[in-house]
Amino acid sequence: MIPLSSYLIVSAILFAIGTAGVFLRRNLIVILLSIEIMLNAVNLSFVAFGRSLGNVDGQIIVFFVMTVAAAEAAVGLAIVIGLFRHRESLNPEAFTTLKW
Amino acid sequence: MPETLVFYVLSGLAILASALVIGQRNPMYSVMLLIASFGALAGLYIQLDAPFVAVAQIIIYAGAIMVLFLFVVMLLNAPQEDAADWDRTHPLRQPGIARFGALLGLLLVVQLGWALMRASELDVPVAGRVDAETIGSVRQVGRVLFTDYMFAFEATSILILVAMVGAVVLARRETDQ
Amino acid sequence: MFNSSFDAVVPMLCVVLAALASMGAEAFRAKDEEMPIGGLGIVGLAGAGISSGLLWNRNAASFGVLVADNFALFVTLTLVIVGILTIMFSSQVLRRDQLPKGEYYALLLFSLVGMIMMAMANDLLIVFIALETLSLSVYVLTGIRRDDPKATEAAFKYFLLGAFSSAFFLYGIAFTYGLTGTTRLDQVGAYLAAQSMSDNPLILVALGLLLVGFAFKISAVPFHMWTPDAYEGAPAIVSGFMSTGVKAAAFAAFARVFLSSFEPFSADWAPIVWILAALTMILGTVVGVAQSNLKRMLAYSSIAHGGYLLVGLVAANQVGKAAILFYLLAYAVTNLAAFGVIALLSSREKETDELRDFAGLWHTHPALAALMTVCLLSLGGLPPTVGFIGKWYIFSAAVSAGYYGLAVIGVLTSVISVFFYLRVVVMMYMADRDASAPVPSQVTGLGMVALAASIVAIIYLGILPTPVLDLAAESIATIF
Amino acid sequence: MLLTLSWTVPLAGAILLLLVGNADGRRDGLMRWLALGISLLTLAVTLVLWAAFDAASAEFQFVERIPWIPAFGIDYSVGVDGISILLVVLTGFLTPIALLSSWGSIERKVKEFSIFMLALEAAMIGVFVSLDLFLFYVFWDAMLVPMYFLIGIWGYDQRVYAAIKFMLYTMAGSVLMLVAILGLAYIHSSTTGAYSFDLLKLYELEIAPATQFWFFLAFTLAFAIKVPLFPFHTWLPDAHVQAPTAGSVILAGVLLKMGTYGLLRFSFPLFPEAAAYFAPWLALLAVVGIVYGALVAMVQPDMKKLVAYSSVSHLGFVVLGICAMNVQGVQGAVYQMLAHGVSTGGLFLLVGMLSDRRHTRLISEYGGLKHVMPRLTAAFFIITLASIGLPGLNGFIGEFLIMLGGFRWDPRFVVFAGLGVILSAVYMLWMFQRVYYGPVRHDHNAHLPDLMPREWAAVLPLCAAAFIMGIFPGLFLRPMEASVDALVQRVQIAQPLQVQNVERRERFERSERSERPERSERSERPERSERSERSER
Amino acid sequence: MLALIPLFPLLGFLINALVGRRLPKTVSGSVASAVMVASFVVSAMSVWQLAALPPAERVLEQTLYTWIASGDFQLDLTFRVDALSAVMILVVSGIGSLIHIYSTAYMHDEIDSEYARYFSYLNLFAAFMLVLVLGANFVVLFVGWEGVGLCSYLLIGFWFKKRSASDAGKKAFVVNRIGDYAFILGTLLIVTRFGTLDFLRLAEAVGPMAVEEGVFGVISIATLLLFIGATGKSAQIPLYTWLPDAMEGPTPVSALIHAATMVTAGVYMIGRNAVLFSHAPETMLIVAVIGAATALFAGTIGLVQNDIKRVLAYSTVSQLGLMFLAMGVGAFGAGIFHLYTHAFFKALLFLGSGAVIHALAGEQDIRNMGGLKRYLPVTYWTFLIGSLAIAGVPFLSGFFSKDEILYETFHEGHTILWLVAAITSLLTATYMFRLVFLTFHGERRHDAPAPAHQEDEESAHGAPAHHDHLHDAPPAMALVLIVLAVGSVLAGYVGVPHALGGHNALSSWLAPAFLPGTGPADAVLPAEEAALELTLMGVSSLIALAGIGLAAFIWLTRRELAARLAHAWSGVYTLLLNKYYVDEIYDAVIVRPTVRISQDGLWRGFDVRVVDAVVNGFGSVVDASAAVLRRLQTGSVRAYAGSLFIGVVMILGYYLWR
Repeated sequence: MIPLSSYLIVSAILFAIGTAGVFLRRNLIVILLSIEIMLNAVNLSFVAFGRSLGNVDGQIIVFFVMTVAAAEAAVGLAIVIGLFRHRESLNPEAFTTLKW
Repeated sequence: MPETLVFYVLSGLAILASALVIGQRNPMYSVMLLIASFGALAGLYIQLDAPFVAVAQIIIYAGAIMVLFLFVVMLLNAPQEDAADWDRTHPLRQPGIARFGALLGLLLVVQLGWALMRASELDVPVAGRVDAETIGSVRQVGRVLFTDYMFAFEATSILILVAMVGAVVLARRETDQ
Repeated sequence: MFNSSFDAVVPMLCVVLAALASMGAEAFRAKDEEMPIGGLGIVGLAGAGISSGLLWNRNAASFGVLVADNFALFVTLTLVIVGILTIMFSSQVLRRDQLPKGEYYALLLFSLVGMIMMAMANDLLIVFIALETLSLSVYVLTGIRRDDPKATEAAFKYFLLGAFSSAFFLYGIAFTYGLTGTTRLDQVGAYLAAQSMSDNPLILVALGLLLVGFAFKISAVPFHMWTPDAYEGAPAIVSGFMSTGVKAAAFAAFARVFLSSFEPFSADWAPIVWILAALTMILGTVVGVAQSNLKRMLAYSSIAHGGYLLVGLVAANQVGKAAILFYLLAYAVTNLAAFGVIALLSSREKETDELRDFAGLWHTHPALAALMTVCLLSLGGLPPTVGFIGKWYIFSAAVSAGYYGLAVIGVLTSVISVFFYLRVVVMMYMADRDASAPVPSQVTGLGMVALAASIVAIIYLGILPTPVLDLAAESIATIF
Repeated sequence: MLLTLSWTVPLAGAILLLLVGNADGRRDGLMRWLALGISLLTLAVTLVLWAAFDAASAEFQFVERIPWIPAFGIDYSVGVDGISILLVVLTGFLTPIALLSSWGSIERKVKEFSIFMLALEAAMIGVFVSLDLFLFYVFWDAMLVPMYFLIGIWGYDQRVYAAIKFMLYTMAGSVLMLVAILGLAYIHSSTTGAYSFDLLKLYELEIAPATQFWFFLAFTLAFAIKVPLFPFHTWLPDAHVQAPTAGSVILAGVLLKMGTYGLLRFSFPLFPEAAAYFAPWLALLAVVGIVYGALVAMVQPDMKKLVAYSSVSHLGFVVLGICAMNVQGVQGAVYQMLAHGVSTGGLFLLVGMLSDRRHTRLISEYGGLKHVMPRLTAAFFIITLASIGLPGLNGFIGEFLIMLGGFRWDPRFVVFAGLGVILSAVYMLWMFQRVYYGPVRHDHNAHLPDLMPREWAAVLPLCAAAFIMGIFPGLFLRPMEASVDALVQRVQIAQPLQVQNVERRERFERSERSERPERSERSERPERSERSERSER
Repeated sequence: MLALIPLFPLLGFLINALVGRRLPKTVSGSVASAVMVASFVVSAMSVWQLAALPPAERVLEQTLYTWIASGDFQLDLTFRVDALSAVMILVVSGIGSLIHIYSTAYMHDEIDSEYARYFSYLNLFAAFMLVLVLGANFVVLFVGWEGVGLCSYLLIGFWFKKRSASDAGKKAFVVNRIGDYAFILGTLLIVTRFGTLDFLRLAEAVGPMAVEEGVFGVISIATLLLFIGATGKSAQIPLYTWLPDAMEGPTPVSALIHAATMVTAGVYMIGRNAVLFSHAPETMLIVAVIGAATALFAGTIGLVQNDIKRVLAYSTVSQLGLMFLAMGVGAFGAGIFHLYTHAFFKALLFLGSGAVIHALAGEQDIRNMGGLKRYLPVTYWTFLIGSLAIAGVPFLSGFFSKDEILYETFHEGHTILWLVAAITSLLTATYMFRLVFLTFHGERRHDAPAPAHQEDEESAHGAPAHHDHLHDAPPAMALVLIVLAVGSVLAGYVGVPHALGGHNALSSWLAPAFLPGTGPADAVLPAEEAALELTLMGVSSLIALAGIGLAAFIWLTRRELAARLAHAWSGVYTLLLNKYYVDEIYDAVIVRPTVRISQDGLWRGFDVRVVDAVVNGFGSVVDASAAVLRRLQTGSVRAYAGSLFIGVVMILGYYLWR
């Protein structure tokens, strides 16, 4: 039988990959994808915990998280489009007018 | 132990695909790889007796959200990261923030792993308490969703409305000029 | 009168209806037709306020995940005030800047819905959804001036970091759920109080990750980096709204989660929050000193004020909890008015947000200069303004909990902060106007009314704070 | 009711002025007269208070106590004793004079100026009458704001720097006091179960020595900066020099007294044991300040700076008297506060008149003015003499009593403090001589107008006060006697008395007053090491 | 009634100060003189009343009101006349009146307002001096003490446009203040230790106490402090330097302040506290030594000075030294006696020199005088009488008082001090007659350049130039000179010593004042002591005559000898001419370093660079850290995320590995 901790570790690794992606990539879309990875990692935890606890709350929360992720993606991509309009670039380092 | 094998394959796939999402430079491929990763996760969900979530993962996530991403990638027609900045070296060799962020990511894994290892009660089989039928039935999910999570469900509708309005406000063409 | 299981939703519902109405009105608006959409919002908010008043002391709960206890209602009322003031300030700004009115008000109201929901949430999932609702609306409001690259950049930064941090927050929820089997705050609290879990590292991980989520929203150091950029890029009035409303909602949830559910672990989170509070106060004020952009300066000031609020949270005694509520209200009114002045003085082409834009304001806009001065003095915590009472309350909480160190850091940083508030005063009163600089626009109508009302409130509450203080004390008495 | 009137009258006046329109300064004259009238009304109120004051009682009088913020035990609580009544009168006395002095020098934004002056007066009186620490702190901080504007808007070239320095410096000192005040209230709540900021209740608290130690420091830092005690004095020259004349008059005349008043009213009686421990150190700083201030004053090229540093020196005497904590020392200190208010206020007034005429405050720009403006010279000379403590004028009584009190406490301090007596003569006369004696060296100075009637009206009361205070000190000493007595008793009772030197007991046979012989027996301070052990624990 | 004595002059002051500038000269002058005369009359009446009392109870007291009352400390504004102050008030109001009268003529060239100002100061001075001598306790005395200091400041600096005059005024005040500092400390010590400041009570308290023989106890310290105060006021080493400079004032002022009244305050104060001082023999010795040293020291300087008033000034210092010597050896009566006679002849000498200066339109350098005997006969003869009196020529007033001092000194066993005093007498006679001979004898040399202060026309005391036609003192001045000359001759006869068959009336009159509660000293001199006294008298008469002879020899017959001597002893001569460089030494050792340290060390150094720098340093630290910290806000969103991430990792790290 696969222990709960295995799932959680996979989830943690995925989460870490997501966070690392935010730093490693210089493409806004890929950064958004990284955040999606993080959310998915959390989802895995939820489902695993739910399974372990024996209630469906985990699954339902995942459902809500997906909704939120969709909403975030919509707004996020809209902002990205807006950014691209101004600068013709998707590199986050191109947007440093506001600083100090 | 086919079950274990499946777990390792799926999780390996998920991790590998996710790593590749951030590990190569074409956003189009990234999206594709992410879809692959989501697929693998959906497999894990099935293994965790959560078919509803697995299906939703495929339909909503891989189907809807990722398509949105793909759409934007194509719309903006900026398939690669800025060439000037892209020095073809491995991401980990990038100076500054990137390296630092990767390091922190590693540290995070270590921390979480350490915490998970130390928490002894997690070392139980994941499917220990209840059988797959009770937990996995969509009926059960539906009942809970529309009773206990009634309000959350309604609130989500507002969230989606906000996202819609917001996306429209931000992304629509300038008309009033 | 109300279906008992539905009661708590009513205030939110009023605002939702107003938001929907705004959208509808916009849809049916002929081009160039003036429509009092803001009025709809005010009506809705007033409804929310009245229903909150009716719910007072009834401890209503709906769906098991919303509780309209006095604490939540106090925050709701604060948010209603924030909302109404923001709408009043906005009317002139929207007309001048030709922003999409219906969408603007709808988003504003939706974000208020999210805030109220956050204040009332008794479930971590609801907290998360509420957080996302308000965040998404505010991201969009930040970038609502699409033609302004700065605004878009601000929205992007705010969004990206917000999403990043909410992932952490969510992860924290996951651990909490995994360990306690529920996301209901009352149940979590009961579980944590019953079990001895202090040796379980995961609960601490959960605690830490939840803390990160809240700390981001209240822009505590080192989770504050988005704040100055977002405030600078956003339209001044949106910055004002963000700095007050979001902070109030986030603090309400923060306080509820940490002071009730995670109360058994206060020995674990208090040191962290202590450090966060100290860092936040120090960095907020120190960096504020170097700013020449007023919005940015106010952003740092808002960071610092978050630090003072954290002090109340650390103190975690009766006084501290009440102090948070009072301070939130005090800060909301004051800061909103300060941003309001900036917003009202700006023009479509340029925001009047550089320090030098304020040179000699005394000569061109004596009343506005005086009002701004009162706001700044209140932010600096000088009597007889509400800011002084708020600080008094907060530090009093810290002292009575034995946190002399925090109190000392707090008072010293508030002195430093006075320095940069005074710089604005110096500009307005003691510098001569650059003759070639354009005269800032005149302020009329609703904006002026809102300003005057804020100032009256600032001074009135600075002199006779008793009713509100008592109300705040009463509010926390019911739940914690 | 009267006490509330004393500070609400100027406040109401300020609000009244705020409401009267004054577009483009067309009603400046009206503004001036209104402000003057209001300040005179305030003076009348304070004089009525003085007249109605029962000198025989050591209790606080005219007490009004209204619950204000009951959740915190904060009351609106005002009252005066023999110490504060005099300071209230001083404030009432100096404000009209300061307003009068501004008639010649403030030409722009008269309305705002008058508003700030009246608001300042309200806050200052508030500080002196507050019996509730919260109320006190409110006034204490509120007072900074109008002063800040007065310096910053109507000051000289470096006004902004000076104003900000003044504000931040003072605030930085007083915020620690805020923490200590909160701590006191908390201690009160943990012993009695309820918060209280009521001074009289807090007097009754038993405070642990270690707490006293820190709280005393916190309070005293705030007051030391305000005094200003060496080495916290550097805001003073800047603020004084840059402030407009009226601001300087008030600053020197009243504001500085708040520090010493605070020491008397709060630091010492609230924390008597810590006070006993710190008194020698405070006195040391005071004495250093006396000499230091005088020496630095001596070499100032700028008249206002000179007078500012002289304030450091004079206020050092006050602190010394307070540290002595016997009847003479404290009475002398209070007297010196009043005297300094009159004489230094007067000096700033007169220097201001000179600089209004010539737009410079540099001593080297003057010379031979005695020939040009004999009346101003005479007035200046009287005030100068008052300032250097010539017997028969106000400065002497205070200095003498302080030195007497100090001598009975610890003669060593007085030996050094006395150097101030010499040096004050040096710097004041040197300035006087360089400005007024000798030939007229600058052509600008040859035809300066002498005192005008309006200026006379401002100067004469000060000169008269200097004489009255010097010749009939009983007028002022008697009302404060009982209160000072009570204060000294309360501070001393708390100290473990150890009479080591019995020889010192035989003093003062002239004793109509010997019914209370214990009071004067300022016994030796207990061994310092022992005290420090207790306080630092 | 006693209060009237100082109140009259005070009234005069008020009149002249407030309305004087509008009054004609005659009125203001008359008012000023009249109040002085009135004061004198009241004084005389008081003394008459006092004399009527039995000797042991000769005290009149008037308490006006309680001045300072603080706790158990109570201080009354009390005036008291006893034997000692009786002498003093008579001298002060009497000589004062004469000087006022003299001044009406002397200052007549001033414009109205200045004239009134002058008299107002003069009246005020007299008022304070009377307060000083009438005061029944230390603080009232101190009022007068400071008051006369103030008036001397005003009067010395009367011609304020003259830089040197105002400098001298300031110097006088400041040096006096140094003495006052010690005086106050002494007062404080006394009140703390003996519980009273009243002279009589103090004497009662101290009387029974043990004399501090061989120990330096409280009384010694207190008396020493008081004495330092006295050295300031009475121009003794080391605080004498102000007095010669004070000659910048109008000459009658010099007569009033620096001869007859103010400078004697120190002597008076010691006499007033005779009981206290008697209990401190160590201090007494110091007083005596300082007195003698000052006497000799000033005498030597006086020998070579060229300014007529400076010679007199140093002579004053020297004579004051003798008085202190007397006080120091316990001969309080002798000291006061000399004080009293000195008042006459020194006033006379100063006023005489004033007449000379008046006649010569401000000329003060004796090298530019000579041969004035012919033109100014009244002045000459009165001046001569004064000189004889001060020189100690037998049977003039100075003779009696000085001899008593010498005798008492010798008698008390201070032989060295006696020798010093004797040499001083010789010097006195010499320099006084040098002055007489150079001024009045020989040929006229007054066509030399005018003194510096004449350059500023307005600032001179206004005498129009009348070089060609010298005239003697006008009637008012002449009258005063003659009265004083008569006084100088006769004043000594109140104290004719027993050795000469007199009764030493003054000493017995004063005795109760020095030892309260006793009657007059019933002194019958044993025969051998009378012989000793007579011998000493003879010696000192010889010394006086020798001094005069020496002066006559050098400056009357062989003037080139003086020049040759000066040349031969040029080092000493220069040293003396420059007053031993004491002013320069003070300047270099005390004044300049103090100013320097204050300016560069304390103000620009410590205050600005340290204290203020620390204060501003806080601001700079905040500024600098702000400048650094704001750079963290790079604008890069990934850096922001990094910051957030660090927070996460640190918090988790804290929890996991704490």
